[in-house]
Amino acid sequence: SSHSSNALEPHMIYRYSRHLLLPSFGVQGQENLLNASILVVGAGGLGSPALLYLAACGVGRLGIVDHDVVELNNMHRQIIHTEAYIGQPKVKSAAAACRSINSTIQIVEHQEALRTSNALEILSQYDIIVDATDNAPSRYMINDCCVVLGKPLVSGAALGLEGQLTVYNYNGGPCYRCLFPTPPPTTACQRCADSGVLGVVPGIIGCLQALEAIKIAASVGEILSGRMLLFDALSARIRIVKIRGRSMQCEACAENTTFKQQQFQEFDYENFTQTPLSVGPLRLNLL
Amino acid sequence: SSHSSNALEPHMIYRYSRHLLLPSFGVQGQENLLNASILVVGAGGLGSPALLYLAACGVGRLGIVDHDVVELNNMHRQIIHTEAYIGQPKVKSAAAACRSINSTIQIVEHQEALRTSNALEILSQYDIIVDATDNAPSRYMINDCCVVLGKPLVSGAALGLEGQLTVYNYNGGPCYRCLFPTPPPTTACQRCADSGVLGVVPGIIGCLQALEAIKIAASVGEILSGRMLLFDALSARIRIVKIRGRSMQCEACAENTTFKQQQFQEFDYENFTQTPLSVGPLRLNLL
Amino acid sequence: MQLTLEFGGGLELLCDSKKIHNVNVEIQNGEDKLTMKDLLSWVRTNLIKERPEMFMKGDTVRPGVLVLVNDCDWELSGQLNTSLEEKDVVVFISTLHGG
Amino acid sequence: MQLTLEFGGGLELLCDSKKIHNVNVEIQNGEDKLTMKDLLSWVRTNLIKERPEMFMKGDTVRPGVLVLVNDCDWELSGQLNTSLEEKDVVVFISTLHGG
Ligand SMILES: [Zn+2]
Ligand SMILES: [Zn+2]
Repeated sequence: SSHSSNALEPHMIYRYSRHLLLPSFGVQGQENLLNASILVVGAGGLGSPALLYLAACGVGRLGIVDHDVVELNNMHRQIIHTEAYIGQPKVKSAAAACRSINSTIQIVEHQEALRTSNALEILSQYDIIVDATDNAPSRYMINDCCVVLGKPLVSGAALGLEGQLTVYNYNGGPCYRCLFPTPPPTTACQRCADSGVLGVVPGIIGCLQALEAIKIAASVGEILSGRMLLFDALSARIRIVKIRGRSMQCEACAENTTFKQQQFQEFDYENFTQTPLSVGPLRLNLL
Repeated sequence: SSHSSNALEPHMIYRYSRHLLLPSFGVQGQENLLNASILVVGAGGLGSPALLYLAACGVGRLGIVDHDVVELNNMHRQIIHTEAYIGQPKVKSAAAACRSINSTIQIVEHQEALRTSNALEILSQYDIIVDATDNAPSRYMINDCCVVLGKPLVSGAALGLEGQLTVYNYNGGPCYRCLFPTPPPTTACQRCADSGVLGVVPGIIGCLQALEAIKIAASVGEILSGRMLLFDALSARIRIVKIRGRSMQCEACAENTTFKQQQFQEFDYENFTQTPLSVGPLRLNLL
Repeated sequence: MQLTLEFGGGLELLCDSKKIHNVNVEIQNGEDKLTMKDLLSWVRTNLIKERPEMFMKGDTVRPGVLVLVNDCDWELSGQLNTSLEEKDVVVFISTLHGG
Repeated sequence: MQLTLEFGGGLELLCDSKKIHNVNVEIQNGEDKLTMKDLLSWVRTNLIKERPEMFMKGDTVRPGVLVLVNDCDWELSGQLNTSLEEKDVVVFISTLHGG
């Protein structure tokens, strides 16, 4: 990280007092947060609560990447955006919301689609990456970029009435490609726009993503690495399962891999997954 | 409920399209939500995300009870409030936030402390009650009022790095007093102001409260009744445990109980728990 | 052998939208144990009602499906060679990409 | 008898802030089983380092403490009379009131 260390000023002691009182978090945890930088990719269903809680808790520098604009059909789940921002860039809307709840941290707006051409430059400015995107090629691209740059990746997903969460590339743990070396068939990659999603489900997963990012940034607790949380909203059941470790055959993260910055920049994620990195809003074909 | 039925107007079809697409939710689930009324008691750490997601998802009438004002040391977790509202009533701030994300639902402000003298009148106006308070006497009082009125109660709590969640008085299931007939010693009832709380922990529990309230309102899924969710943020562990059913000895909900509206109004919850129902902000005694 | 099979992440749509299946799988004549390879073929025949290519590819699950035996990734227990025991819980879950 | 004991909701503060305790509890001479009543007295003697009144009241747990044996409320298994078995997991958790 490129920051200088922040000591706790009196207004910060007051703002973060409930954190400072926690024996297992305390002054050191809060100072670590204030000195940390976190990037959230996607200011949608997962990104909304993740960004709000990361801003509120006092992450020193919080980046937001998104190329989309706020639409009315986002509002059922993307609670960071207000109706007044419909038609405006999500990054602008989300940044304004974060600033309104915490004017003392730095918010960085990256109003562009994340691509192999800009990902290295953007991600390299942050300590921790939160994947709050909604499609398979972005998930592979963000994973590979995190592996190449050596950044922990807090990965969440939600669809329908289910959610999933884990932390990749953390402290020798597996990366996304260790688990999913081959992309799924495109017919298995449904988007919220196609299949629907109950709004509060990405809300829960996004909050859990913020928690894991906070724990990594503050250096507290046991990180959800090598484990995956599976959430079923309809039955109110949650499993936390043990997943494989780093794969010696992983094309991205194995020790002897030839996959470096240049290979990353030349990799065609859309062709690999047979899915475009970003899609315009679909027309509704309903009722 | 006293509402007339809402049919889905075109702007609602667009706004809630991601819900309508869900086979296990669909048009019926959304219409049920639009015809439901939910009261959230407490616009603090739990109430913040619960209110935002309940407003976003399209609950027809959403009530907020709170007597407090927004303070800077709330901001690390009470993400519904912006710095601009510091010093103003939480109800006013929360209502404005809910309206800004969904102008099409009815938001009702109850800017007062909930007491035995007003609880029956306020709670009776709603189908479902969400307990997002922060002290033992309120929890007993809200429980008893829900039992007397026959309302399901979605109960969440968070302190330090832990959270708890269950639904009381639902469909023959246990009430709060079935589990806790005798109040704990006051030394065991710590508040966030005394012991601290990691901001995102009530965030996660509050989202889960919104989910259970939505499931009850929409009549979908298996409700977390007779079960309790125990969340440990530091170790990223979640247990969902089986708890006792309704107690035949319960003073509040047993079939032959004499505890009715009049007994409720005369019950002294502060004396019962040896704890005041509401406390002013504590002075910080830190560092 | 009594097993609990669970399908999630959309895979339940391939078996009548039912997520939890309590099943009794017989060990085949001449075999002394039931492996995940046997179970996959049993599931393919007895539970998958449509689009089997969304569940399997070749003799294993399709890319993007996680298999968990008693809450543990089957990569850790020998994948197709994992031996199953009475009352084991096997979860098949498709990875999600939405947000 | 090998047991896993877990303390939560603040009760861990009574035993060195350690939440999970893997313990070996001997069945007393003359007894043929270990009950929750025996375990409580063992915990009181061996694990609780301070403020025992925050853990017990009389011969049971204090009001506001939930006891779970293998993720199930001990009210459903006979409370103090619950018999424990090898490798059981017993959770003691204090109810929270904060928000
Ligand atoms: Zn890898
Ligand atoms: Zn009761």
